[in-house]
Amino acid sequence: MCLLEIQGLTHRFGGLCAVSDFNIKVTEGELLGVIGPNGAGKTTLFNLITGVYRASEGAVLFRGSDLVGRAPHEIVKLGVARTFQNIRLFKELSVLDNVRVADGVHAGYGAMDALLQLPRFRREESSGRERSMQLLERFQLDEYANTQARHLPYGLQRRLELARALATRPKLLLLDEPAAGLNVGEVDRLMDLLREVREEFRPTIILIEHSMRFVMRMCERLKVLDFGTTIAEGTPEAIRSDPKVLEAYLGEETPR
Amino acid sequence: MSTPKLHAPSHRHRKGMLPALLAGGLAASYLLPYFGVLSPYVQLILISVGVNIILTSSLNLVNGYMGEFSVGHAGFMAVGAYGAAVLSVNVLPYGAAAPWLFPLAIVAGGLAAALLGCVVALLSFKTRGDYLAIVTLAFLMIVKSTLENLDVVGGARGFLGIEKLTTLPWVVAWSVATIWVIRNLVHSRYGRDIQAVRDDEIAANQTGVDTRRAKVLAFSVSSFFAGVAGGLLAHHLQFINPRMFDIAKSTDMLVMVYLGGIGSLGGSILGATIYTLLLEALRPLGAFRMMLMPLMLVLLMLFRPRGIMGMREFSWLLPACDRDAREAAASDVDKDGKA
Amino acid sequence: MLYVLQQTLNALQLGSIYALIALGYTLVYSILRMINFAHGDIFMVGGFVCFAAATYLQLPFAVTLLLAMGCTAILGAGLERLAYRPLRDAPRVSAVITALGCGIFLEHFVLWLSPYPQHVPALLQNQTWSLGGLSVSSIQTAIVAIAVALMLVLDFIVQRTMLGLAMRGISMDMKAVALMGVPVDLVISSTFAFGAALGGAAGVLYSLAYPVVDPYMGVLMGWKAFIAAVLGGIGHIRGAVLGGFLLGAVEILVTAFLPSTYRDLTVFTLLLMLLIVRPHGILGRPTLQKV
Amino acid sequence: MHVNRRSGILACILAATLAAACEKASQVPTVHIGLIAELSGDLPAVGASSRTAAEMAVSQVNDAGGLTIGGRSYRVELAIEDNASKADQSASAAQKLASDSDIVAIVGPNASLGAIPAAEIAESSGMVMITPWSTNPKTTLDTRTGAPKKYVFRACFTDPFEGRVLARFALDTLHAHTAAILYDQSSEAPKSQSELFKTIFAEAGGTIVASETYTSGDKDFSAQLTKINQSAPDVVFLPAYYNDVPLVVQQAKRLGIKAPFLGSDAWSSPDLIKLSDNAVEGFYFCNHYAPDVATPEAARFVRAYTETYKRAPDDVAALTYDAFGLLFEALRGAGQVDRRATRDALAKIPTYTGVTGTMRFPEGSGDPIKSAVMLQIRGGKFVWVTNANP
Repeated sequence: MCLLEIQGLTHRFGGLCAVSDFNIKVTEGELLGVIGPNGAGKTTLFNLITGVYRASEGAVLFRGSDLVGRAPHEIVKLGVARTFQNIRLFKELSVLDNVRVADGVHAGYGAMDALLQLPRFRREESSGRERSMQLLERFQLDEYANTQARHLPYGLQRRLELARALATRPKLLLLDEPAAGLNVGEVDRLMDLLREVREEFRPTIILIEHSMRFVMRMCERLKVLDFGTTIAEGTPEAIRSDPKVLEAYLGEETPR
Repeated sequence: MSTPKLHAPSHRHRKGMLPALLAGGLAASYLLPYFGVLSPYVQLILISVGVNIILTSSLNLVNGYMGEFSVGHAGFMAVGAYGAAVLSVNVLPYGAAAPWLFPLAIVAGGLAAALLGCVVALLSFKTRGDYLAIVTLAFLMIVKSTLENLDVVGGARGFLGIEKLTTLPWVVAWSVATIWVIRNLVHSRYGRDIQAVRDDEIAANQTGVDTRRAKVLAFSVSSFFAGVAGGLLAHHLQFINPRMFDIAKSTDMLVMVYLGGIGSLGGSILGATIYTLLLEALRPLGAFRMMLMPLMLVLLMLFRPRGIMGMREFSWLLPACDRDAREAAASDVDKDGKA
Repeated sequence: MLYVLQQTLNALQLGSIYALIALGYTLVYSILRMINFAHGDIFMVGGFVCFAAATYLQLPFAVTLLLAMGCTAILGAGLERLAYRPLRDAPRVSAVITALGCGIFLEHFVLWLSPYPQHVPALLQNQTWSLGGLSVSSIQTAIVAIAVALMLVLDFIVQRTMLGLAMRGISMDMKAVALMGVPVDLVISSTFAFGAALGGAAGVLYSLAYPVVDPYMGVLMGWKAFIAAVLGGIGHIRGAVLGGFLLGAVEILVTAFLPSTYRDLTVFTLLLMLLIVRPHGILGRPTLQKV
Repeated sequence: MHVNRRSGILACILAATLAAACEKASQVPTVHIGLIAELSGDLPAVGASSRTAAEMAVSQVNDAGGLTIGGRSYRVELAIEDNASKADQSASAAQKLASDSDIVAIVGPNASLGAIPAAEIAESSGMVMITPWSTNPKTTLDTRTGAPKKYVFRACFTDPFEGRVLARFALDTLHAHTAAILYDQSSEAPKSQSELFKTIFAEAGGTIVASETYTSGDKDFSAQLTKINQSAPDVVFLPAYYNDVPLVVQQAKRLGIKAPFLGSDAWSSPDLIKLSDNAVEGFYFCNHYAPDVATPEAARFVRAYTETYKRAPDDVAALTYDAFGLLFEALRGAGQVDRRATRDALAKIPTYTGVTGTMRFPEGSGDPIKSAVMLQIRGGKFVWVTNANP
């Protein structure tokens, strides 16, 4: 079944066309990779899906409803979560509270319940806490639960960002270069983790990555962007030998 | 005010610390003056401490928890003071019924301030940082200038004829209520949203935080309590004047917030208490104390850049479940790298 | 028409003093992203140095101006060294509060020396010329001329010299510039010194136009100049100048054509509206939030 | 043993000092008077003048052998509290003094902003408070009922009186038909005075051609003055504090305003002439006393003050001095150091001749009946023009 369908998505910054006429259909449970040289418009694509930018043209149909024009937090509530290329955690908050912020999207109490400490607030709060703790345990971050996020080592920060995104209970997970800055061992562990996540949470994943090894091993399907347009699409094997892709990468960087 | 302790004796005692504080404080503030233990002077100082605690903790919500730099808190205070005073003098009949209607007047003043807080929050959607500081400053000047031009409330001559209704028990009740409400707020999802906005507004929005709602909530709750403090002050001094609510008043509050430490209610309590008591204790030094106070502030900032309690909290100010978790973590190795 | 011209002259004089003070805010802000709230009081110290030099030493105007600029430059750099440098890695707001503290200290230190306002003797012979009914005074002319000259000098330093290049570099990326061997501390110190010297010069020019100095004179002037700096887009040197002149013009023209009772109300409402339309000031560009 | 002996000696010395102290205290009984002054904050000059005059008044009494109350000679001690020119700090300073049973009465605060909250506390604690300088009529009144307060007095006249005197002077002596007004709208006394001036001047057939305002802290008045110049008034009324006056008059001169300025009692600092570079020459203002045709009391005060502090006294200093004079007189009359008795004696003083003229408190009121003088600045001096009686 089709979870996400993007039709004719175009976005211009001033005169620059960052994404032009982007089309895609993503089926539920799929893991789609988006690759392309720097500045190809990959992150812009994510920003358009999640509502950071409002698309100039086109539609983003998520489970049948158009996301264009919706506020980012509403889009999250509908089931789209993301991570960031350069980690963006809530640095002063504890590791646990980072996850609780995300979990709070589904909390069933209002401001008055909280201000007056009504029973509903206590109930919801402790179950939310419980859930977040379990998620941290799942990601082996529970021992850092009360540490401020800025004190976590880099690798764990990446992992926390993933946990935070999952805490919003997404149907669609957008990962922006999850392996950036990780060493080979860490990348392997991330791959294992992602496989487990897919088993357990069954999200549909779109993933931007530069590490070819990562993409080739993880993705069923790849889409290659350059200068905002799709230049190739297909299985990793097909992409690898596509002359257009090779050309796009030459002078920029060679696929690793 | 009872002295805050970082480590209270036993777990059972600390359950419901705030209600206990409220009950104890109220009883003490009624009984001690009754038996003549607290001189009117000490009572008056405690009233100023209480009013300053309300101001400081409410300003901390915006400046500390949300990370904005509002310099307009005195403006909200002014709105609350004038709102409450007009209501209690011109609308509500005073005399026998007044003590019953007093909280109503205070709440009304607070609501008027909260309403304006919402307006400032709307402006904060697009404007942030130093530009928002200017917005709040402009807001303060507009409030002050409006009050100066409003002859109905006395203009620059000030508003007189306010009944003396603020008593120590009322101030204790309101300051505990302020701390309780703000504590509940910051330890709920709304409070975490507010703090997430401070740390990274875009990431917060992308994690499902309704950043606009967080801003409106922070500004309105914060300005509500500033208004409450204003109302209490008006009924304490029995006289208000637009000049009382100038930038210098905002500066005082900023000093108390950052002295105590941002993002910490315990810090706000400490900051307000220390600043008020010190200012009072050094009064005989005359103009010299105004040299000493900033010097001490600068030294403190140099040695503790985040204030006395920056981003830390007394455990008795944490909600029960967070407290347990904190203890569990503390009994392990202390990985808490908080500066 | 004559009335409008006369008021425009008034606006130029007030605006040039706002602009000079605003430059100090914006210079420091552009490299450290920090609002130096003590700047208004540095301006006040400039006024008092001018008072002391003119009263006790009876120095000529040019020497007084240089002396005041020198003293405030040392004060500015000293404050940076003692109070702000140790906080460079601390949260930004800690330094702001420290600056606020330093400002209050300076005010009361001067207050301790002299609680009474002091008269600054005339440094320049004032002459009022009447140009077809328009009163132009030599002091007014001198103020605007000196202010504009100082702004040009600053613009030259920032745009054309190695020091200016280093300043601009630090404002973009302090760490990278440090790695390239630029003596960052020195550049920051001299930026503070330049900013403070401009504040001191403003203090002297102020004393020409308004020859009474008092310890609190920097408070309101400081806030207004800060508003001017933000209005123009904080961190932009030309923005600060524009903001200063604009604020002066708005204040004077609102008073000139509307009831002066509502001046503050009108000026600050206009300011709010401007910030709604341009949330980053007139010349300020929104910092593109990279996601 | 050694330790014991040493502590023994220490105890002896301590006891001896204590005894000596007690003895001294019992020999010379002391009467404590509180002073609340604006030592820091918006009005440091007011506070400084008030403090110096108070210290001088007290040391004069002490040097003359103390204050004779009920046949005994008392030393006078001053407890000085800074209120930072703030309302809340005035209240806490007043409460601090009121809670100290040694303090028999307080003088100050000077500005109404602080005097009004302090007056509430003085009244409720049953302690005399004399404000030297607060001209707001509400200071001495119960703000709810409008009845006079029992314990609150002032040494100066009130805004309505002064406004009337100035308006009459503009009309009758200066024969002005048109007047312009420039005042600090965020300051209460100037605002009250200007409003009264406006009403009375207009009622008597004059026209107010321009009414301009500024805000405390403003230094540039060119826009307002240019506007006033356009309206070509016969006289410009400027009820302003004396650190604003020099800036206004010099800018006015530069803009070519020829009309004379008329000022309030807040002009009355000899500094004014120096601060304004003589731009006030020929202008008029209302004052509490005329230095040139001074009473012996005034002459003596001006001489002593100038000798001690190397500057001429301003109105705040003179009024503070008179507030202390009134208080000393009341204490002498009370015959005992008691708050209530002091109040009764103060209210009963038949007439008191002080630096700022003769005054008397009418039955049940804290506002003295005293006259004002109009002065002109001529040849760099304050010159008497006329008297104005209530």
